[in-house]
Amino acid sequence: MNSFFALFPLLIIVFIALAVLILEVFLKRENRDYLAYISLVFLVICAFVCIQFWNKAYYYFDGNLLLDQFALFFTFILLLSTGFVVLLSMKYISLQDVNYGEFYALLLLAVSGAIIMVSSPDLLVIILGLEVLSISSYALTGLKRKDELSSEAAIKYFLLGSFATAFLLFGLALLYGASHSTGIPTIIRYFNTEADLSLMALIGLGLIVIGFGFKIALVPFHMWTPDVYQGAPTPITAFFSVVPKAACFAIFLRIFYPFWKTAFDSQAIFWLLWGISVLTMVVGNLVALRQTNVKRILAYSSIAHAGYLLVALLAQDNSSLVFYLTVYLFMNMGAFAAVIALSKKDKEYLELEDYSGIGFKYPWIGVTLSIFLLSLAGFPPTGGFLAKFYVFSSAVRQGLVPLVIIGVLASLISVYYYLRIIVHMYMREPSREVDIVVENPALFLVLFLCLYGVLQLGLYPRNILVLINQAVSLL
Amino acid sequence: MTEIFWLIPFVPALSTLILALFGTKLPKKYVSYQACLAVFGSFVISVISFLSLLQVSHESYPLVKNLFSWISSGSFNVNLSLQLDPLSAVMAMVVSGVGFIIHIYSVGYMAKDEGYTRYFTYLNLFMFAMLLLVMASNVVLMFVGWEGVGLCSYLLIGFWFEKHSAASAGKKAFIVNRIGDAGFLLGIMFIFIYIGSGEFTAINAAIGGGAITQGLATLIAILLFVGATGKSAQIPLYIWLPDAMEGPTPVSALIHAATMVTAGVYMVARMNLLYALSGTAAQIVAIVGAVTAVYAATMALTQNDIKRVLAYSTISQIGYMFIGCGVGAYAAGMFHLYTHAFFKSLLFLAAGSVMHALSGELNMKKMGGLRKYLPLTYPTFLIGAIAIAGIPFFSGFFSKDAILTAAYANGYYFVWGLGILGAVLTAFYMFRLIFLTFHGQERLDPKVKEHIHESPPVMTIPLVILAFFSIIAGFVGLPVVLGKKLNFFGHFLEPVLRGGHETHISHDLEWILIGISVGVALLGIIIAWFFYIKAPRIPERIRERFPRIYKLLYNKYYIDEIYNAAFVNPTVRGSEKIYDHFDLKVIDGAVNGTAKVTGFSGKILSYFQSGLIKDYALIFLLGVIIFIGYLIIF
Amino acid sequence: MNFPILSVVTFLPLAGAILLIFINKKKENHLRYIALGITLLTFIISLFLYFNFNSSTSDPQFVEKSVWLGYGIKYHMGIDGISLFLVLLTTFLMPITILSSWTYIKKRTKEYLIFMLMLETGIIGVFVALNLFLFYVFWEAMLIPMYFLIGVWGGHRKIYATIKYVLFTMVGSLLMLVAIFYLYSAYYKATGTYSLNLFDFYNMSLSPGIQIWLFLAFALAFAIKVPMFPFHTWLPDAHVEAPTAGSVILAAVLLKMGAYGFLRFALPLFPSAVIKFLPFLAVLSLIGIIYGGMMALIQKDVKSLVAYSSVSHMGLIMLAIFSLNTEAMEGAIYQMLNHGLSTGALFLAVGILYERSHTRLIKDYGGVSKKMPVFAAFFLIFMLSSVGLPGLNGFIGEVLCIFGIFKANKIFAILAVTTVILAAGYLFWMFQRVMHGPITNDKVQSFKDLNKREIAYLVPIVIMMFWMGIFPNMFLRKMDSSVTHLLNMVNTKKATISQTQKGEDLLVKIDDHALEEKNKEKEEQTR
Amino acid sequence: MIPPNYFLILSIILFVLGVIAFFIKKDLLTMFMAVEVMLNATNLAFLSLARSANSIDGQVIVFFIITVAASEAAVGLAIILLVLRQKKTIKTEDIKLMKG
Amino acid sequence: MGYFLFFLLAALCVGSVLGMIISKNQAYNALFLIPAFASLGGLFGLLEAPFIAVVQIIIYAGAIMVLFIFVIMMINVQKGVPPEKKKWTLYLSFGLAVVLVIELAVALKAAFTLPVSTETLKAGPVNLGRLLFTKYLYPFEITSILIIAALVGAIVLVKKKEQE
Repeated sequence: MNSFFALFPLLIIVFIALAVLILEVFLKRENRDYLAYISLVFLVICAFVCIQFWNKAYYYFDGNLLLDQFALFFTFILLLSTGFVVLLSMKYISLQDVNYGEFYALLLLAVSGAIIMVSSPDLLVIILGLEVLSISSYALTGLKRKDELSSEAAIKYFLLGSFATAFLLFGLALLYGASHSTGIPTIIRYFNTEADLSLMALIGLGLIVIGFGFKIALVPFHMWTPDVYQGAPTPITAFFSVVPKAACFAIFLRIFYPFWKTAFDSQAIFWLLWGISVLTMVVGNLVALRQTNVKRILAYSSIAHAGYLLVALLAQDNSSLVFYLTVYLFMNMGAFAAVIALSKKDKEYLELEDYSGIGFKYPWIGVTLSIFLLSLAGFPPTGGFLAKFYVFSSAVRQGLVPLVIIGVLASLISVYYYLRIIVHMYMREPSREVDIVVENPALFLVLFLCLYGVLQLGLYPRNILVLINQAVSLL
Repeated sequence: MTEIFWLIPFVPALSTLILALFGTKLPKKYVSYQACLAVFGSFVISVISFLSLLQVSHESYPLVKNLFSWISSGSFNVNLSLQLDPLSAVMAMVVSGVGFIIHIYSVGYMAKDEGYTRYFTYLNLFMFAMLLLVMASNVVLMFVGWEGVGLCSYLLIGFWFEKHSAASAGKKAFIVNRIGDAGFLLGIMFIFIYIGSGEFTAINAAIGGGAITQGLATLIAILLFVGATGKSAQIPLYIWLPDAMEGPTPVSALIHAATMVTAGVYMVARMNLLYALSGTAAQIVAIVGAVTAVYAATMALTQNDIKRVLAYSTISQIGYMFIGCGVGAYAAGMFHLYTHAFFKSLLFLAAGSVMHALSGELNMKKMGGLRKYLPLTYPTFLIGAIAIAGIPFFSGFFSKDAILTAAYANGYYFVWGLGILGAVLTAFYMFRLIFLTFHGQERLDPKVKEHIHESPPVMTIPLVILAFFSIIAGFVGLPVVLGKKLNFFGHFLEPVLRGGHETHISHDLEWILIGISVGVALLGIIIAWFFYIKAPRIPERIRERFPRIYKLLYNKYYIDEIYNAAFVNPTVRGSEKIYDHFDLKVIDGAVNGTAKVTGFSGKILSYFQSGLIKDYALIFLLGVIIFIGYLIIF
Repeated sequence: MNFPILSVVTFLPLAGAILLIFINKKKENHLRYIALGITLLTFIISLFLYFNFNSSTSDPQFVEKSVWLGYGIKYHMGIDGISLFLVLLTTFLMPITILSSWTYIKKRTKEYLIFMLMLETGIIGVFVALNLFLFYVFWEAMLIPMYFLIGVWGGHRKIYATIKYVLFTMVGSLLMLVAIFYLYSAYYKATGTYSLNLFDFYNMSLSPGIQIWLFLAFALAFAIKVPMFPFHTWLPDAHVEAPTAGSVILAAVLLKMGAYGFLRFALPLFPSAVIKFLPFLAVLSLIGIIYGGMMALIQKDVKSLVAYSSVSHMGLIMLAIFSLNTEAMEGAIYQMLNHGLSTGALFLAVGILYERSHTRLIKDYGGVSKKMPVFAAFFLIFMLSSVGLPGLNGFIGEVLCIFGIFKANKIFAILAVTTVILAAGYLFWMFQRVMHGPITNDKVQSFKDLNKREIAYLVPIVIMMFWMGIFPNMFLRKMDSSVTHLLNMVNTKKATISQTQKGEDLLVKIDDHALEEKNKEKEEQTR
Repeated sequence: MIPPNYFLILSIILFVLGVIAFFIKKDLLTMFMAVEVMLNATNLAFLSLARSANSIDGQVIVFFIITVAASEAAVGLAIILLVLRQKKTIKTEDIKLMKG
Repeated sequence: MGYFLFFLLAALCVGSVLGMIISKNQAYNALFLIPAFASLGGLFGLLEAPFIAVVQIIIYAGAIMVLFIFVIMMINVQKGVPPEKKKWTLYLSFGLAVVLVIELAVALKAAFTLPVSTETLKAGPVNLGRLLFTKYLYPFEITSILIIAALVGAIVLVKKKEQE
């Protein structure tokens, strides 16, 4: 297959983004749902195209594009989460006055950036992909133009994001200066063989980690997260909580998996990541305790989850990391779906107080949200438990017992705030009038798909594990 | 026919079961028939068993009936098995016989009570438990009966539970008994550990084979005796018995005079080899018995409540029984148990009859001169009093004399002395009771006087029967001085009570001792006559002269208060303190404190999330710098 | 055995719960009857376990084993003499609790029943799982329904109580999870294969230094669950706030999980650490006995009184377990069942009172016996069972426990016997204040005696109490070989460890073959 | 021929000046300018390192970075305008609705 | 000559950045940046990157800064915002900046000592173009996506509200 075909997955996404932009002009406001349908259809088509590339790990474009199973698996994850976000957005954008055709276009462009990231072994391309993702994200964050919170989130995200980008690029410069290349394999080889510039390269690597860590929201580079999550339109928040994280962790895997295997003494960066992982888990969960806004709670929870993912990275267990991400996709999307469900025209119910008594009033939302929260907290028999089980067990196998102990204690803290939401839903009498728009089939579809995913992954994830093992085997 | 004895406890058990399940739907008459018949059945079987036992040679004692293996785990094996030997045969007869009489009495006494069925259910249950205790062939099963009678005692004391005093008396009885039982249980544990079995035959064999040392024997014996002090109301655990008089009078007669409270004596007799081996334990038993005998008697001196006087007298009399056991004269102790069963239940029932007549009045100060109103009750009461006082030819005389003689003969002079002192006091307070109740001036409440009447035959006939036995029961165990063969009772029990030892003293000395005890009994009666008939002012004067002593005695040495202050209150207060200061503040505080600290650290951390872009960037930069710095330094 | 009976017993309630989801919530009686039917059916099926149980072997029976997730995570179930009765206890009590909440639960009946059924699945799962993963799944999953049961249908401080319960339990269980990971990885390192099979771990021998940590993690989880002093403070709160059925299940079954965990995991897996910590644990248990009793004495709330009495009783059970001899073990297991029945029954009794007057304070009662004689009789029997009156079940367990403790340590036994006194003290005092005396409260005046439904669910308990008190051998015999095997395992492993690994701080996997060789080597060396 | 390390030092100075400017300036616009300065410093570093590596790949990368900077500028200014429209201010300290 | 030019341009660059830091007026800020970027272009030229130098001047000093000024004109009202007054933040950031300088210097220390090749780079537009369309074709394509995203984002954020 030649290089042009290899561009297909990306091209489809970009093409449909542009098509959406154009079609928007011809569509009446009420018919904008069609844009969503079209996007969905092409996301599915894109996924099918990707399947064609499975088992054919080739480099294209001078090694700038790599469609191996790893990239494809992550592309599936990204497509799937985007699909969920599109479904979640359909009702939302008309209710919350974000009803622009550009919404879907930007969303698709953003995910195209993420796809670029995961399917390249070259840091330059990866960073360009990251920029595509970031720039679309900045715009998406500010899309609720009437909402002060939204624009505040956008400016915070933008300024801090470009600040971080500067560091990232500086890091790239250092790496480039040391290894004379931006390709990950070359850089790794460099670390393997030469050591005279190792400090420079190491710091370059460190700055790159920081740059990606910003997107992943690792403590202390996480400060933007809660505000942006709170201010952004909720489906976009859901998007943020999954897509950039998945993409950046894919990069981490690409960098670090070979990196751990090098002869180069990687202790320093290992312990740094160790410390960051601890900080992320602990700070994320501790601050979440004080939140009363559900989106902020989920924001901090997503910070904490980044910490657990980092544990998997440190445990050098790729498949469990990918599995965790997959589960995380379902449970987090599901949780956000439930949060989005609790809204009506120009009003979202986001305060914990609003959740009082919801569980019995809207049983399906209550039950599914509870299950997602329990999964996030790591209760069996949900996927969240199994994911944590894999991650922590391989970490113990690697001898990271203290880290795991901190991790489980942190997740103990998390149980409190997850349960607090459930407490509000089921154990408090309603204190405010909450009425929501219930006719939202797309959203319920997401809820049930996620529910299915969380339970399937918790009870019998063998097939997906086989896929994941294939995907990471070639790293 | 010899095997039939195992039915003895189970006849009342069956009756209990029927009454418990269907009692509320059965007519009252049927209930009373069934309850009485069940006990009568037991009595008949006991008699048959007794007779059959006489035909069996001594070597085959005890006859054991093994029903099934009850508990078996590792080295802890207990069978549900009963045994028949002279000791249990005598006890079974006494218990079921007296029990039967009291059942009949109860039919009259309780006739108008709401809880009629409940009463008989409990009473039958008691018979079952008591007979099980008596017939058990191992200590665990004995403990079952032991606890069972405790439960029934609780139930029956608190029979009128609407009354606070009754309810708390019941509770007190149970808890105090439990303290003793804990000791008993420990004793059982020691037995099982060192002997490996709880069967009495095995225990006796082990002792005979020298399997346990003297020290161990002492330990076990004392632990078991702790149980006995609880059940038999000896110092220091006697305190529940006076309060137990809150129960219906027949119950006091049956449980708290004739049968249950003597279980301790029975147990000691049952374990006679053990006590004999220990020596020390036996001495302790004797001393506790003796001290209790006098101590309880002193408290009886000043009480005005008929039943309380009788209760203290019971404590005192059981003390005598323990003296008997302690000094090695187990047969004498058992003999006193046997005679005491008759005269004490007689006294109680008669007291009940008085109460019945006086609409429930119990205070002697409000009686007097009842002789003429209660033509049947008075003589029977008098017989009982004479018996207990130890006037020759009445049953109490023989048994008490046997004990005191044995005490003297075995060298326990001090104990003997106390026994004599107790005898004086006993005679005194019994006749004080008689005189205050039946003689002298009438001090009756006029309202009570209107309704005064003698009890119905169903109550008086039992009195007569018991009075009869109180007179003649002693003749089965005549003093040795009259001829060794004449002590049928002792002779019969001999194969069981091998641990006893008799020191023979000269006939002269024995006559002297008998003389002394008769003398002091008479002395007591005379003093009582003098105080309460001849010169009724004297007690007043004494009271004025020695107010402290009187008060001390009247308030029962403040023992209840002391126990409360020394054990109950510290436990309760201490627990409250621990609960408030330790459980809630320290332990729970630590838990909540951890939660608070966690929350607080979250608060501090969230302070950094100030909302300002610059602060965010600053923390980012800080992170970068530390990150790079670490890489450089490392 | 082809029929997957354990799976059926475990998951039938869950299936029932799913069935209930599809039934209209307004048809409350339908829901109740279905739930009752399901639990009864489960009980009947579980009886099959009892009758087909082979008491001559210590191997797990009715084993089901199939691949599940790979990496040693298997679906592996089986029961032995230790778990058999705990399963039966659960299935026995479940219909009773459903009946007890027939009218007690007035709102959200459907959800309530669903959670009860889910809870049953979780509990049974814990007792039958032989794969550590499966075990942990059930162990944690069972928290969720309990969390809702307390949190939704509980009393005034329900939220505090339920969160405290969950977090408290999780502190321990998460650390235990880490320890499980450690075992898992140790096994992998020693053999190169993944396994979470309990029996594989039994055959693995860990160095004493590591055992200590692992044991501490396991012990903490179980100690909190039991609860042992000083981890008990969640218990009064949870018990007091839970609805009656919740308290019953909590006291009767959930507490047993901790003790079961010690028997099944902590003791046989880490024998050398056990020996090291034995005195410490025994002292804690002992403190629990006396402390629990003293606290129970002064509680003002009937439920928390019973809760503290649980602390005391469980202390005795734990002390017996730590005595490590047959009598004590069997006594402990037996006492677990007894405690399940008696404390469960006491909570039912308190629930019956609460349903009538909506107060749990002792001082609000008094003279109830007068109005409710039948109830009084039941209550009395429950109480007597709890204080260990001979003839009832409690006595057997108590006497065996004390005997076993006595065998191990006389001083402990002597102190433990105080439970006999304390139990009588707090229960009879409470009984006196609640049931006896004059009626002072108007509400009590209007009390009605038990109705048929209430009698129907109390009678089986009473029958069982007598049955177990009179024929304990029917139960004890089934435990014999399992208990013996367990003790052998602890003792022989203890021996082999001290033999082979003095001071070595290495992970060594010992199977019999390797052990033999090692011994041979040693023999040769000594020659 | 000027040694590339001169440029490197300059790039460090510029980068840090950018950082300082970011913290000193109080309006969003200038802060963003500061970020642009940082990006330019990065470019300088890239070029000098490319120079010492004697390869023109670095120049291509810089070309891309400039594109990135331009795109960021476009979106960034749009966002600043959005904020300005809503809040009528671009002072950073006025932007703290969300915190905690 | 080269050194002189370097120092001149460096001084100009640093000076104008400092000017931007000190100045209070937003318009001046932007204006200060133009010479800074332009001088950077010059420096790029010195580094034998003529094409990039031109691009720098056209895009940065030209297009981007014009955009900035355009925005400033739209802002219109601003009298200028005084620099940060929160002292501790200021000092802390200064301190951190100093540390950062040191750290980056340490990081690049190794690079300072690298041997410098004296060959001239063939960095003309042709060579660059060739690279751009061969080795860097893929990233080059991606920049197109980047620019689309930026355009769409910018437009959607600031366009007038749609008419219903």
